[in-house]
Amino acid sequence: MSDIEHKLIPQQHEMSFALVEGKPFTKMPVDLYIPPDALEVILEAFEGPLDLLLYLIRRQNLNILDIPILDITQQYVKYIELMHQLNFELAAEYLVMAAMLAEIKSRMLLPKPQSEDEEDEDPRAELVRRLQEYERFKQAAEDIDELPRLGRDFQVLSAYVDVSQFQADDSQVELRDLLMAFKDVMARVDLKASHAIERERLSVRSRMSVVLNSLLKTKTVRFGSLFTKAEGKQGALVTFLAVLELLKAQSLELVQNTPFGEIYLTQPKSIN
Amino acid sequence: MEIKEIKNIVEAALMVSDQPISIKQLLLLFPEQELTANDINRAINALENDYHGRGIELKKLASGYRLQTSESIQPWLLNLWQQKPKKLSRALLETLALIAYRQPITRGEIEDVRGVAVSSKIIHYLMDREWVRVLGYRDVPGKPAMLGTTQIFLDDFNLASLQELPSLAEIKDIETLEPELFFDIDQTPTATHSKDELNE
Amino acid sequence: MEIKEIKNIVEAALMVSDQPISIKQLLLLFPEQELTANDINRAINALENDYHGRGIELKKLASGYRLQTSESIQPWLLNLWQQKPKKLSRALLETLALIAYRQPITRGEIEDVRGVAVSSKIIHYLMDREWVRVLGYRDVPGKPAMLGTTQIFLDDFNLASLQELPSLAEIKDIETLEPELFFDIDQTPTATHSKDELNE
Repeated sequence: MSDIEHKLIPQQHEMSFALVEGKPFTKMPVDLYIPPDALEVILEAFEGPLDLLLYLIRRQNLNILDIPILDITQQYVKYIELMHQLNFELAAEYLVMAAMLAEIKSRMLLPKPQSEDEEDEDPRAELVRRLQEYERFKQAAEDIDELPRLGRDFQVLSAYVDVSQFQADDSQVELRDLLMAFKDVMARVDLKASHAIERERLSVRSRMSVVLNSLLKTKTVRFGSLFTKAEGKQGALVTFLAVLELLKAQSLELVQNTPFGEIYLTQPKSIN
Repeated sequence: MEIKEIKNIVEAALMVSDQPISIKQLLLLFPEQELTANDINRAINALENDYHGRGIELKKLASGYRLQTSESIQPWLLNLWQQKPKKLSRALLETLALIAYRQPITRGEIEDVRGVAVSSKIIHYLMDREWVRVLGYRDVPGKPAMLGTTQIFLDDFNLASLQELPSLAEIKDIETLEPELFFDIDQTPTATHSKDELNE
Repeated sequence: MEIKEIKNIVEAALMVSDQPISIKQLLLLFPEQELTANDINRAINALENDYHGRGIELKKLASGYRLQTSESIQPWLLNLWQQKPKKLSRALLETLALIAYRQPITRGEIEDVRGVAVSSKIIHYLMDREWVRVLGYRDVPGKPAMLGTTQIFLDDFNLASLQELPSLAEIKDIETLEPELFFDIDQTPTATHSKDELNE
C-alpha cells in the first residue's frame, strides 16, 4: 500500500529554465558572473526587460517599492553590454528600458522642485507600477500552469461507442459558422498584411476549381467548351482569367495539334 | 501491490483509450512493479465482474481489451446524439473556409495563412464528409495536392454556387446586423465582467 | 424507471462524450420517461459514490458534468504513452494569464504589461487550442481585436468558472509606502506564497 501511495502522489518536477551542456539549470546564478556559454541560454530565459529587472531586484532581496536606482541601472547595463559582446540578438525593448532607467536616474539627481504640488511624484513610481503589474501576471502564469490541465494531469474518459448507427446524424455546421471562421482567419492575416479578398477574385478562384473539376472527369477538355453564352462577356473573362491562372501555376497545359485548330486543356504531363 | 490498485489503474487506462489495449501494453503501466500477465488478467476479470449489468462492458478483441457501451444502451444514447450534434472545431472550420474561398489551395498555403500546422485528421474528416476533394497537384517540388470544395459541400451549406459565398465585407455586415447571435455562444462575457469587478 | 437503470444510461452517456454534458442534456436521454432534474441528480450522486476511491472522478464544470481520470492516476497512465505532454512556455502562459484575467484585452495591452512583443505564433496556438477567441473589435484606430477566454479554456484547465482562477497579487502603491512595510513587502498574498513553497 505504501508503495502505491508514494507513486500516486503527483510528482512535482522542479522547473529547469535552461539546459547548458545537457545539465538543467533550475536556479538563476547567484552573482553576476555567468559562465560565458551559459549566458545566452540564461538571457533567453528572460521574458523581456521587465523580467530581467525583476530578477535583478529579487536576487538581491531589494524592496521593489524602494529600488536603489543607481545600483540597478548599473547592473542592468552590464547585462546589456554582455549580451552585446556575445552578439546576442538584443530585442529593442531591452535598450528602451536602459534608456528609461537612465532617465529616472538623472531625474532623481535633480533637486526637488520647491512646490508641493502632487506632481513631484517619485520618478520611480511608473517603473515600480509596471514592475509590480508584470510580476503579478508572472505569478498568475505560474498559477495557471499549476492548475490541473487536460492531457497533462488528467484525461477525459472515452469509452468506445459504435458510431455506425449514429452516422445518419453527423455533426452539423451552419454556413454562418463557416463565414465567421473565415472572417477570423482573415482578420489574423490582416494583422500581417492588409489584403482583402474581393468578389472578383473569388469568382476567378472558384472558376479555377470548375475548370480543374472538369479536367478530373475527362482528362482533356475542349477550350471552347468552357465558355457559355449565358454567362456573357464577364463570365468569359472570368473563365479566361482562371485558365491563365492555372497555366501560371502549371496546373494544366494547353495543347493545339494544328495551327488555328482546336485548343485543348490537359493535365500537366509531369503529374500523369 | 494490491489487486485493487492494479485494477484501478488498468481501468483508468482502458477508460481513456477508445482503442483496444493488449495485456502486454497494460503491463507497461507498471514499469517498476514486478507484475506478470497473470496479475493483469486477474484485474481484468475483476473489472468484468464490476461491469456486469452496467451500461458499459469490457470487450475482448484480437488486439486487446476495449471498454465500450453495451448494445442494450445504444438506443438510449441515440437520443442524446440526435439532439446534440457535435460542434466542429474552430481549426476545422477555418480550414474549410480557406478551402472554400481560396480554392484551389494546398495544405501548405492553408498553414501559411493560419500560422499553424493543419492536422491530417482535419483533412481526412473534410474528405470523408465529401466536402473537400483533391482537384489536382501543383507542379512544384513535393507535388502538393490542390484542394477544392465539392458539390456536396454546396448542397450541405445550402449554396447554389460558390459565387453565393458572401465577400469578406459582407460577412462583417452580417455580424453588425445580428450582433446578439455572435455573443451568446458562450457565457464568458458575463463571467468576465464579474471577474473584473473582483479585480478593481 | 429504476434509479439503477438511469444511472447506467447516464454513466454510459458521460463515458462516450468528450465534452461536459449538462443535466438538461442528460434529460434528453429519456424522452419518453417522465424524469426530472432531480432524478438525474440522484443518479449523478450515486455515480459519484461508485467512483469513490477509484482512479476516476465526476467533475462538475460550468457546462455540465465530465468523467475524467483523477490526478493521482496520471503518473501511471503516462507510462503508456511515449510522448510526455508538452510544456507550455512562459511567454505563452503569461499571455494566457493576461487574457484570462484582463479580458477583453487587445494584443497591444498584453505587450504593454509584458514589456515585449507577443509573437503571432502564441496567439495562433491559443486560438488553435480554442482557449482564446476574438470577442469583438475595439472602436479605436486599427480596430484591434479584443481577446477573451473560451468555455474550452475553462474545461481544459478544470475550472467551473473564471472565478475559480487563483487570485491576483495586489499592487502596492509607492505613495503609501510605510517604513514597516519594508520587511514583508516581498511576501505576496498567502495563497501565492504557499504555492511558492511547493515549488522549492
